[in-house]
Amino acid sequence: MTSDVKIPDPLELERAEEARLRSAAGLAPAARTGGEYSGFESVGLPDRPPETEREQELYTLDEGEMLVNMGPQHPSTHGVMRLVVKVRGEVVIDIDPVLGYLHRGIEKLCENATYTTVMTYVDPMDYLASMHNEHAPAIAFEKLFGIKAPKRAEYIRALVVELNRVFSHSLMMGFLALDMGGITPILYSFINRDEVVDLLSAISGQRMLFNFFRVGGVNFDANDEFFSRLGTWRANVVKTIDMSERVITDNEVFRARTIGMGVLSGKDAIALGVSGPNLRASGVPFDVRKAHPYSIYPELEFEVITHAAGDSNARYLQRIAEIKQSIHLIDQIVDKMPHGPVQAQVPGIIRPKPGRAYGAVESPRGLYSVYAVSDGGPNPYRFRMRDPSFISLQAIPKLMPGHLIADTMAVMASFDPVMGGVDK
Amino acid sequence: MAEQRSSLSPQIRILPGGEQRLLAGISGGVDPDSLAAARKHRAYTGLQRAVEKLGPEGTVDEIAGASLRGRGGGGYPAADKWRAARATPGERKVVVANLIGADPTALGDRALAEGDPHLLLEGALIAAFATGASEAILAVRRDWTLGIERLRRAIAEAEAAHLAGYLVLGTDFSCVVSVWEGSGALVAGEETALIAALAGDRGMPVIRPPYPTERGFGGAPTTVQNGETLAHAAWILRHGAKKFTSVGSATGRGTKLVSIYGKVAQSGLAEVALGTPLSAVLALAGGGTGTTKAVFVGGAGGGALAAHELEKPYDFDALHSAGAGIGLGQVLVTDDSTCMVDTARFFLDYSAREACGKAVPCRIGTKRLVETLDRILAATPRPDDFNLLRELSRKMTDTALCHLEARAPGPMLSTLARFADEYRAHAERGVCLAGAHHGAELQPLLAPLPGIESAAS
Amino acid sequence: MRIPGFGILKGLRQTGRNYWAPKVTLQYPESRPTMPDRWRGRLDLIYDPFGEHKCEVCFQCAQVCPVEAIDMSGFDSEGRRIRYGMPEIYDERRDPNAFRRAGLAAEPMRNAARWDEAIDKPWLHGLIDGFGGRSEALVAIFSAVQERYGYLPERALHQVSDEMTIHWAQVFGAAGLGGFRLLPAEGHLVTVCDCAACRFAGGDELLTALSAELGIAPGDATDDGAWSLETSSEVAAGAIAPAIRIDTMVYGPLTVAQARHLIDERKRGDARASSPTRAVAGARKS
Amino acid sequence: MRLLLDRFPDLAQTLWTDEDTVEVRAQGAAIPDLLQRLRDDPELSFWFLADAAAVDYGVDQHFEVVYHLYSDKHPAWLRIRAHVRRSDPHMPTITHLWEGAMFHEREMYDMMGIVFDGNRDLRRIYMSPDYRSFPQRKDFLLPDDAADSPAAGVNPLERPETWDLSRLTEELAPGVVAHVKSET
Amino acid sequence: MDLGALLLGVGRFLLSTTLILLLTVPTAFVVIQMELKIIAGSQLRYGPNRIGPWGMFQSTIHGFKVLAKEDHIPDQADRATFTLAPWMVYMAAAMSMLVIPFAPGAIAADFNIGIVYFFAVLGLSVVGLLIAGWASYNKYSLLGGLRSAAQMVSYEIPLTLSVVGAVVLAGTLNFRELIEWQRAHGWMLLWQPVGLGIFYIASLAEINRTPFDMVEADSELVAGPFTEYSGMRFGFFFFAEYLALFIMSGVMISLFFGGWLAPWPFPAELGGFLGTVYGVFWFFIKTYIFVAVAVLLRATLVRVRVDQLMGAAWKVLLPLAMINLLVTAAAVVVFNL
Repeated sequence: MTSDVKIPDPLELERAEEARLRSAAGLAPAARTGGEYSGFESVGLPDRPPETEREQELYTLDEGEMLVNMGPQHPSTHGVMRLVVKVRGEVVIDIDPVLGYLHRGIEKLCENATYTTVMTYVDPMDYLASMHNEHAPAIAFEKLFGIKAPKRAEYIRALVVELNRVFSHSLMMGFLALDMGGITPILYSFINRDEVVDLLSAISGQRMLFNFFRVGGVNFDANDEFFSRLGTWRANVVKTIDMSERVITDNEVFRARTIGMGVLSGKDAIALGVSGPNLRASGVPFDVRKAHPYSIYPELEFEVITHAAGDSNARYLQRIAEIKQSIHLIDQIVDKMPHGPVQAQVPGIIRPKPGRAYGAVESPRGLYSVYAVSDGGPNPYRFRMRDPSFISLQAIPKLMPGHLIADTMAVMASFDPVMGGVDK
Repeated sequence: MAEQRSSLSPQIRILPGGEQRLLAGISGGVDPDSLAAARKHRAYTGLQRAVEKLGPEGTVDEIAGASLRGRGGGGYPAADKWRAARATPGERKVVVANLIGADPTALGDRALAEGDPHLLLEGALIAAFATGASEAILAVRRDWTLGIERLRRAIAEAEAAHLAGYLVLGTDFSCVVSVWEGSGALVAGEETALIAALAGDRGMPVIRPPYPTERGFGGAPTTVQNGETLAHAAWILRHGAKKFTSVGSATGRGTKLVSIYGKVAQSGLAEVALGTPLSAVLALAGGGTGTTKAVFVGGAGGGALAAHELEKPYDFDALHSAGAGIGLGQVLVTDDSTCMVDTARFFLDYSAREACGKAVPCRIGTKRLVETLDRILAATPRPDDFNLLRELSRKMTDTALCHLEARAPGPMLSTLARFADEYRAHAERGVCLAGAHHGAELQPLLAPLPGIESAAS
Repeated sequence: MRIPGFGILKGLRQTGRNYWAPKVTLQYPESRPTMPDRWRGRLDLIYDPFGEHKCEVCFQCAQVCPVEAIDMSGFDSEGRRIRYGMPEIYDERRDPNAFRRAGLAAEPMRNAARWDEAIDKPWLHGLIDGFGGRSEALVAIFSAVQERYGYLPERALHQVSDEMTIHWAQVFGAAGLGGFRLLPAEGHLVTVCDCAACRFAGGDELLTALSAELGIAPGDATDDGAWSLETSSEVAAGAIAPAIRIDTMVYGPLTVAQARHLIDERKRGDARASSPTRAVAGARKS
Repeated sequence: MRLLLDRFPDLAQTLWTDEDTVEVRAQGAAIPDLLQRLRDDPELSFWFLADAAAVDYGVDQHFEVVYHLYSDKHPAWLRIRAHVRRSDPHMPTITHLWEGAMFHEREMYDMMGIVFDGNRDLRRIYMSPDYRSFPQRKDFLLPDDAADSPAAGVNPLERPETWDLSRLTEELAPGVVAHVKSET
Repeated sequence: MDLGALLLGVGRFLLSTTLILLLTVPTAFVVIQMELKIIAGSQLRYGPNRIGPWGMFQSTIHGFKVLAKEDHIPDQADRATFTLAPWMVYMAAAMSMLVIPFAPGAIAADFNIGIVYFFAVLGLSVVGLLIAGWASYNKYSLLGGLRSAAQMVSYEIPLTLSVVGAVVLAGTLNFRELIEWQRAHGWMLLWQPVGLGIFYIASLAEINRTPFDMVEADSELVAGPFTEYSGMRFGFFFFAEYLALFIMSGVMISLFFGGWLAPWPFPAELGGFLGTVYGVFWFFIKTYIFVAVAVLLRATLVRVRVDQLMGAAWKVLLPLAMINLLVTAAAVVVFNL
């Protein structure tokens, strides 16, 4: 009674498609290999010959060494990342991060989204600094269209970005302590974070993925409910930060665990492309807000803070100093906030003239920049995002050899990577 | 002629008089079950003439010459529809005879199905031949069991006599005819809803570019034609277009089967030439008992005409301009004792209950209109109720998905226009001028209501 | 000035003091957080300004849902069952959970046994095969099933939906809109015609008289389940208005007295279970 | 900007600038020593490699690798665009200048298939090791693109424009195994 | 030997052991409850307040929940040792409870070598952890087991040495006599402050409490030797850990803070039943104070790294304990206490 029009299985389809593509490009048909190596507690040698020198070096185990898999579902925070650690006893010999577990292909997605909807795609990238994620594309697109956001919109952008930096840094303090066993500071940082997030939801309507920036301005104006909540928050933010600082900063055990741990020299930091607080903690005074001023930062008065030591403790102190600096910035912004419109006149479907633009922003984890290429169509032709934690993750394999397993977590936490951004 | 013991089902009573054409066979006592009896009434001569002499183009021209308009309520010229269906390429075309009998009070189609099945069958075959269809479906209402039996027997006989099925009359034209038992919902009478119901889906109308003639049942170009229209087509080909046009007005040629009921001496079915004044139509049913106050023409999708307008001709455009419509030929006669507001509420409630629910203004609009009328009847109206009535009706007609929704507010609007005092009496004083309700007399609760005077068209 | 123990003590003092500090937790179920008014995380389809439920149970979403995830029934604000053309007669089945979903106390199921009645599956399978599984034949299949059971049992509909691989919502819609009964009528079903013709020929007096006689409102059944009363325009009385239909026999035109006589006769007939009744040719033989 | 001109006369014709970026185009092979001189020259001192991105200019067009550099002596970003042929996408590596460029190059290899000669560890970074095609190329076809997938997306009976005669019979319900219409 | 005394002794022994065993689990519940509440308080939140008034039964429910959980044994695990390990750890804690001097009359087993017996039995739990680590056939458990063995062994020596100082002063190994000595000469705290410091740090390390809980450090070893355990087996480990905290605090206050002595000497001689009750009361007050301090430590401090842990034990605590012993011995000889 029923003829069987079979719906083919998509996986077969992809393979057939690939075979067609390869034969078209004249390449040999793909060699089918077994599933990629997995397994939780110990990782054997991968079933295929190592392709590069680095793999060669990593997977040759001499006596006494063991490969331990700090696998994707490891209890340490920062999202889904896997570290293949070559260990002899407790001492770490070599580390190779394996990424891609949280890869959603946001850049490809943005290529067929219109310029306005790109804002919603970039939010979940670095989910602890969504405002920064939106700020960079906003700058890049405004360069492409040649639109200037009105003054008040720029001030609101700076205000919201600094608030986001405060709660992101306070979370870093919590995660660092949590990874080393201290369970109280994480609670205090979340208290601070929730207050700031309530604040941001008062202005943007959302608590985490704000979708607040628009090309040529901002979505909403700052109403008085936002300013009243800002006032109450401003009153006791310093108190909560000091409270959590008092618990661990001078704590001898904490200092013993962090001082001299994961020392990154300024020269190495530059070579590795590390940026943001991690770079400034190694003594290099590079802050995009000062180095390549954007938005209204030229009008605000602040100086770049650096710490010479370059170890985990220095990175921790750097973040605390930056929180205080951001609070100082917020005060200035609120004082100088002009009146006026918050959204420039922008046509519905935006079709910029073909061209390229590069928007860079100082996010809590470093230089977060967007390189947008437009071909005149409604959606960006190429949307490249440089995530700071993705690049600064390369420092871990350089720093860890010689330390103990317990320290890998501590140093990782001090770099404060967010896997959403790393895997894009 | 005396009212013979015809073999139709009891619900149908043929009123004598008027322009007897389609009913001639039926009232003339022709035995519906035998092909031979039908042949004496020149059955299938029309089909022969079309197939052998005129050819498809010629048939369509003949129908166009007779300027036959659709009898399903829309009044769309049949020839144009056939020409459109013919023009659409497609190796499988379908003709659907709409005998759903959406409004139970309209008896025309049922009389034809039970009285003269061959006439209907011939009409369907002619339409199929004209539009190049290879399949004809007679969609009949499930309740008319007698009609279904007779139609099926007629098809069997016709196929035996090579008048239907394969290689009709020796030519290469073949058309398989089948009877499909459809549901009895009002909305199923609408052409695209009928197509959806045929496909086994929920009978709901569909947005109308593309028209069924381009893409209808199963994707094939489909001509949905009311049963009576096909009967007229067959009659035209049997007796010639000139004879057909001898009767009827400039805008509407030929006759229309009219079911007259309500406050009349003898309710039943009559065949009336288009253009005859309403008073003459009523006379056929022995005139109204008591003084007729209003005549509701066109059932739930029609409208009301006051007593003084009875001289208006019973014709498509004339009634439409007066806010009513022919519909399926229903004529309801009311007298002084019927309350206009209550009747309007009844028709609206009927439309509300039968709405398919697809178009939001129709689904919710009819409900809100009924509620508003309830409030008026209960003498507790909201200040802007009358504006709401007009506003909502205009929205429904403007955004109508199917003509049922477009005309649903008809009865209410026409009664509001013609019997505004009854509405005001109900709304302000809660008293029924027609004395139908014995609600207590209320002192005027509210200030005189705005908006009653500005009568809608 | 780094005294070794001092840092730890400072930390302890802080956590110790926090023990007595006012707590931050919000006892969620009891006290709700105050969301900023620009908060976009709230769904408010439910009520329109007049307090009436916005959803009109038009079942559109259920029909179009590819995985048939949506199931609904509803009563409007006056407690009447909602049937706007889209006769999703869930509620007609007095299905207890439909009542509950509509926020009403679930009435005891009338003839609950029959609602979930087992059906003769092979017979139905043969019937479906007979029609070649074409969805055009859906209405014919339904009328055959109604012929046999007096209504469309739920299992029959499910079997039709499975065997003809048509969406359940589509099958249910076609059944509902086709004027079929989805609920078994108890005992003798008296249908009073309320089409335009009957109404103006005295249909409503007939209705009031009959409901008085049987003691039930239209749409209900008598307590002993012998009679149920209903109004429908399907009876299509036409010339014999005003008419009523008892089970499958149509009687008309009737005056109130004749109607009452018919009912008594039928009651006595049941008592003797053998009386010949004056059957008027008409609707399908029972 | 002036300084740049006199240092590298050959790049003169490809110079382009807007309010905060200086753009220069160069050949793929010349990139390593160009960057080397840019970084080590005391006046220029472009010491920070901000970004290295790959752009695919179309199925029959070429690739392009774009480097962004920053120097505290010049306020503007310096953008260097290197042209790469699509037939054999090869580029010399710059990991010897900046170790940080390793992940950039691995991502470009993984996404676009540009091979960096001399890179110690050119493996896929996001995709699984045995993945063969390169996702961010313009001609990368996702098998479940609605337009091309076998079920051709969802064609409910409702959308008339999809009532294609030959296929309607299968389209009664998406994903439902079709049944052949009887040949009436 | 007259039969009566013998029977009386055996009866008394049976009674006291069952009493102690019955006492262990509730004390574990109380300690867990305290931990939940205090840590919550220090983190500015309420802690469990749903089950029972102020959430008091939360820990009891925990206990029964663990009982209900499925008891899974990994198939490659060595079944015999796998089941033996938790029993051993729990027994170590329970047996050491026998010798704790709750009150003058209420000591389960009044050995005259009480202290030595206590430390010997406590060492037993190290073996338990080691076996658990090896038996569960999981690389992390092995690592955890080795770590805990290294840690406890290296801290047992300073622990015992710090006590020897007190014993030398009091001249007895019996808890009751030691407390009697403290009644006469004032709390040992005044005589042996350094000993107390060493003892406290070493005791925290011995029972794997916060600064030294390297054994089941979450971020690296997931749960150390307990990773593969579930159901009631894990329950034994879980209760043993909290019971050990209670016992350690109990021993510490009896050695250094005068067991059941009230801080003020006024009811000099209060024999009989009232004296016992009074003693038990003070014993529990002091013990729970120290339990609270240990929990607060857990809330505040960060975990110490393994090598720092070992380094502290061998390089700092051991020499300090030696010097303290030397000084006490010299003081005893010189002042002929």
